[in-house]
Amino acid sequence: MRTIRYRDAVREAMIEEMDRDDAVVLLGEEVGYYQGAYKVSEGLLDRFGDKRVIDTPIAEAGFAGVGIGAAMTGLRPIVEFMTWNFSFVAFDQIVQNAAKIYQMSAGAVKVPIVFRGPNGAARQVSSQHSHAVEPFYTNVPGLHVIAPSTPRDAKGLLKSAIRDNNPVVFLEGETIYGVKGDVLDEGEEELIPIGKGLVAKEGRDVTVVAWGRPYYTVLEAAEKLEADGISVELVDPRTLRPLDLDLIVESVKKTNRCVVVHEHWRYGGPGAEIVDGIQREAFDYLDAPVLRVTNLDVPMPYATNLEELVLPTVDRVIDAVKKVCYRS
Amino acid sequence: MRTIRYRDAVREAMIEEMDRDDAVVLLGEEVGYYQGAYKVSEGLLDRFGDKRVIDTPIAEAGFAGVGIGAAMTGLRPIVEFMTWNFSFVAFDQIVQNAAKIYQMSAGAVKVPIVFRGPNGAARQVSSQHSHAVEPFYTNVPGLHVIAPSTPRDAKGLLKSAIRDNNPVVFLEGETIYGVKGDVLDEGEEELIPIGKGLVAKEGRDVTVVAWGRPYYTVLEAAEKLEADGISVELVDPRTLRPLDLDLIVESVKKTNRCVVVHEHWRYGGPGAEIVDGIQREAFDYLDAPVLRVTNLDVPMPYATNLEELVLPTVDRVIDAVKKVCYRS
Amino acid sequence: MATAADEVLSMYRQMFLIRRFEEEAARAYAQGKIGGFLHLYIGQEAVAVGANAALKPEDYIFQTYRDHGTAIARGMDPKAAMAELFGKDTGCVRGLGGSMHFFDVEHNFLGGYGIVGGHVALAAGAAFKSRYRNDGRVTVAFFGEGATSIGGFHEALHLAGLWKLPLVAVCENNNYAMGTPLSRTSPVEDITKKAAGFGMAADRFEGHDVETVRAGIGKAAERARAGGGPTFIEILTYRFRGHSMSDPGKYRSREELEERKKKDPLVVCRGRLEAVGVGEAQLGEIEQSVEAQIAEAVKFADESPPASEEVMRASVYAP
Amino acid sequence: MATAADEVLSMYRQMFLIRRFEEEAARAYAQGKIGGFLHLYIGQEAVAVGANAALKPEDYIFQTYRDHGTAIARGMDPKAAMAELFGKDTGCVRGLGGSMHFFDVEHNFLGGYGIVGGHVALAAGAAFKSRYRNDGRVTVAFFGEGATSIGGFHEALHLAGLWKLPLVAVCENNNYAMGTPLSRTSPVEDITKKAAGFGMAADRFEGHDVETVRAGIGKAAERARAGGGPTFIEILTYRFRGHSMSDPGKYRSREELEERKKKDPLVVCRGRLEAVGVGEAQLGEIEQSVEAQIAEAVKFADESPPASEEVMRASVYAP
Ligand SMILES: Cc1ncc(C[n+]2csc(CCOP(=O)(O)OP(=O)(O)O)c2C)c(N)n1
Ligand SMILES: Cc1ncc(C[n+]2csc(CCOP(=O)(O)OP(=O)(O)O)c2C)c(N)n1
Ligand SMILES: [Mg+2]
Ligand SMILES: [Mg+2]
Repeated sequence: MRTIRYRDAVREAMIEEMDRDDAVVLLGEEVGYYQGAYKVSEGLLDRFGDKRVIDTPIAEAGFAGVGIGAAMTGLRPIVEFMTWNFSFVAFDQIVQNAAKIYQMSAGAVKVPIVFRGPNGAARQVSSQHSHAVEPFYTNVPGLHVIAPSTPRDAKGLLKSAIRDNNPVVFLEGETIYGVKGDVLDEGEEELIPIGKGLVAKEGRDVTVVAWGRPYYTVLEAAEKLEADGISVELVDPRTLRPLDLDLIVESVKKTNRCVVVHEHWRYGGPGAEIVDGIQREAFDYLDAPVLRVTNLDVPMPYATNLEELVLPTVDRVIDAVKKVCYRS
Repeated sequence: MRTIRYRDAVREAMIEEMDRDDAVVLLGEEVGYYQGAYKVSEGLLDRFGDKRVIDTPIAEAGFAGVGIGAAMTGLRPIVEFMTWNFSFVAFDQIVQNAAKIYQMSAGAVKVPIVFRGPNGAARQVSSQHSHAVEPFYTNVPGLHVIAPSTPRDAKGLLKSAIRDNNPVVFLEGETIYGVKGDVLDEGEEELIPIGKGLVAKEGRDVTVVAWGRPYYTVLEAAEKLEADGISVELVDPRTLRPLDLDLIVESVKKTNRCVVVHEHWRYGGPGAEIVDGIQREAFDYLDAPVLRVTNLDVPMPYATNLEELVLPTVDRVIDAVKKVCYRS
Repeated sequence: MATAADEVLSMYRQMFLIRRFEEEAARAYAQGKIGGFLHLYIGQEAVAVGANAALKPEDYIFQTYRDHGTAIARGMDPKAAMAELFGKDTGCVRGLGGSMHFFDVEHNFLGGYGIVGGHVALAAGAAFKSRYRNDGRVTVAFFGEGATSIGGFHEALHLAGLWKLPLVAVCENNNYAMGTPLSRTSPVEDITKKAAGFGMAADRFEGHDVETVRAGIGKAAERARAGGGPTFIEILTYRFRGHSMSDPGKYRSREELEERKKKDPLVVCRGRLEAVGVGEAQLGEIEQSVEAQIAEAVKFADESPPASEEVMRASVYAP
Repeated sequence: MATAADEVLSMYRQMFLIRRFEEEAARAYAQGKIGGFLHLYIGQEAVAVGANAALKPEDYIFQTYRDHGTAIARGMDPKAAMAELFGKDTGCVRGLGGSMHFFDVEHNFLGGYGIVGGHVALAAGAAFKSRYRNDGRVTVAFFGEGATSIGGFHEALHLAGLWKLPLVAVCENNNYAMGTPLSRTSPVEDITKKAAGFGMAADRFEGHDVETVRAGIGKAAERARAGGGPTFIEILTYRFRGHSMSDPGKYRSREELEERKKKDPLVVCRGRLEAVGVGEAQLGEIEQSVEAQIAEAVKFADESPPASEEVMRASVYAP
């Protein structure tokens, strides 16, 4: 085992897959000469050259579409969105083309492409740059949506995503790029299966489901809750579409209580989908309604004091957990 | 009372509001000389002239943005998307600009604009033309999302939407444009409040929540269920954001059972949000898990026999209702 | 080796086949055998046929929803095409796509697309792959003049121009986007003016003469194949039917339509053939064989089994 | 009536004010008083100031996230600007927007926008309103050369050209989109080549001389006001700092930067003033008054109350 940062795990996955398959190319703004806006693709241009690491103009719909067309004809492009906020101008390409072409060709043409980049709020980048886009892409059949929380999952899942024959929406996080975690040693390969969740921390009293940045908020809250004698089981779905509902339900059947914590706005999305699945599959096991801790329902403000109010906080997680445990 | 078609109700609302306020203009493809792709704007060009009824090139992002900029500076544009499938190329304008500018100006600039057009499947228009877009827009704070089922609600809610000072996503339906229903007589004005649902049909045994095309599927199913001695209460939210959860919960507290029927794909969206709200607010009243009847999780196929499988059917609604009633 | 006359003859046959296919499709639509949107190519046949004649089998083609003519010119079996319109399991995409979404990988016809401008970037992507693999293929993207206002068109051609991709961007300017004439949707009447902004070679010619089209597309394809980069081509054409079956076509006069029909690509080509001495007998023979082919296609579509649920469910995610 | 020299003097003051504001903002950022993205306008001051001088108070302006200079040139109080950067309740948008999203309705500065190309259509919309209301206003949309590749730019200008809107589209070509030079993002080096495709008048000039800018924008604004339609203007300028505070600027050489600094708009303007006899004393006085204004702005921002939760909650939906 080695300890590396999330950003390095993403880079290692790209390097290993590009080493093994010359059909893999990376397209995006500033991914080459600039070494990546968040330094995720640092060194890739030197290693693979500008034929495989391509700086694009600011034209997300255009280069997403180019990636899809290239995927249709035999390449396996990785398309980096500098942040997922900028995927909205490419929304049509992802929903109408990437997700549909396998069906439109009656299975004759595959679209092996990965769209990746940081999702959710960074720090004080305000309303137009702080979107958590899970609700928009998880709704769409034909897409896989992956949101790894740790370096190990980021590496293992990105490798699987690149080898997968379907379009994948791969959600990273600017605020977790610096998080350190264990990954296998050089040379040891790990492919983490798409669609399998993980019990990140075992517990007895309440199941908490979280991914991405809130995953760490929950770990912090869990520690404080242990002190109060409440044992939290953290389930990380890792993949949001397809969702590993079985794993979540299994945990809830054990704890009989659940809180879902996510950064995306509360209306709909994986947050609501998970609750729907739990109340349906574990109805007779629930001792309390499933609660959610989410971003406040406002466009993200700039000021730190306000941004901290909007994001799911440790305190709000603790309150929700106590509530489903009927404690306070 | 008069009986008119849904399509005419939408037109009447636009005519009345354009008569009353010259800040209201209509922009869209084929809305003028062609009289509207679905004849919703028939006669408007003659009545208001091409200064107020504007045929646009095929540039949804462009004319949506023009509408937003015009709304920022004093007009109250109605922007017609020929169908909501084409709103995806304007997704950024709706999410990043229309929904944010009131906040970005700290409340100094309002964006009174209505985006409207047919939502969901028509008949055999296949994968790229059959999207139910509720999940994409209901997630976004700053937007109102309205999905009227009947001519009366379409007229009263569109009038309210045009007068509202916020961006409104107004979802009609190609397959219900021909549906007839009662509206008030000429000269009698009705403004239906945004955010208020309606008990469309009272019942005792089970609450069914539905809007748009499935609303009629449920009415049909309800009749058959009466024959089996199951009394269905149909709740039509009418507005999806903000959602009238109180009304739904109130009904469920009476019936203790609920089925949500919708055309949008099952993952997330209003369907899941409604279930989340019910299990939270009516937890102790539920005698069965809340079930959902939705489009199958596939891109819409062309062939009729398959399209009928994909859409929520009367039979699937009946099965779900019986299931929550533990009957079969 | 085929003589010039033989080549024209076979192009005439293709155009006639497309014309008759579309007429039968219209009839079947009226009979309720076809549903959804049906956009006919009648009047534009010389574009698809001339373009195909200028290309190699391995070249890629992307088209809009008005795709029957191009698919058939490319070599799609009319049986598979008609069966698709009928929503049958034997259709070119098993009844999943219908009229707007033909697809034929075998003939490198990479799809008919429903979102205006959305497929142009896909074509640029195929060209990107060809440059990356240096496989000598050319990609042709067809789109209507109505698409030149949308961002997808701009971004795709901006990238193609910047990266000098082996792409031929063909604007089929039939002067109408549904009911709206170009004059009300474009600030420029000569669309090739946009090519300058993409740093792209441009060409512009009328599309009723299949030989003119073949020559024009041929020049651009050669340029692309030789590494000379993309070309923007505006082809002035016209559709004789409405935008789709639901369009009464009130926006244009009968006179305008009659005037344009004088340039019917089939009539023009037939005249050319007669001029070089191809006799009525030979032409009649060809037309008969086409009639037989069309009749067979309709029969095949009629008798084919309906689209299958398993195929539908298996076509969402690839293994 | 102000003499020519007075006008230049006041433009010099504005440029100096912007320069000093940006320098203090950079310092405050280093001190952690400002967070998020901070894009400085240093080097481009003559564009905002010259443009504003050519416009009327009632004209509308839309800018990108690189918006401090334009907002201040338009008349925004540096106190409200600095307080916004500090995330305070007294900021121009109450601390909700920060550096990228200045807004000042009173001065018809209709916002700084974060999505490249996304605001150009908004500007066209304001111009659409002006044409509809015949209110004689002109709207100016500023965007970087990096925006000319994106669809939003194309669609907005396509519509403006088609509808002859009173719009001045100003491309501030500082040669870099973050770390990427124009040569790697655009197939054309002369961006005005795109204007032909929009059926639009075009102009192109260097932006280090505030008087050149004022004249160029003035001509376009007059054309728009007179009903002559939109103009596309490419202004060749340069930013002396990184794209944002996090950018080390490795993609350009020190030599290139030094070379361009010889055309520092403030130096050029100061020289012009001295040439026409404006003395050191008078200039020093102006600069002192600016220093005082900046110091006051920082003090004001420091001492202002933090952004308010009620304002945040009240700014989602309008009554
Ligand atoms: C983005 C988008 N907006 C609107 C439509 C609806 N629509 C379908 S075809 C069409 C007209 C297209 O005209 P043109 O590009 O000239 O092609 P033609 O039909 O003439 O072949 C429109 C507006 C669409 N399919 N996609
Ligand atoms: C649609 C979109 N894609 C990417 C970005 C990230 N981004 C912010 S600024 C920028 C460069 C813009 O350069 P230019 O347009 O020349 O303006 P400048 O910064 O030079 O003033 C990029 C890529 C964005 N904001 N929006
Ligand atoms: Mg056309
Ligand atoms: Mg720039």
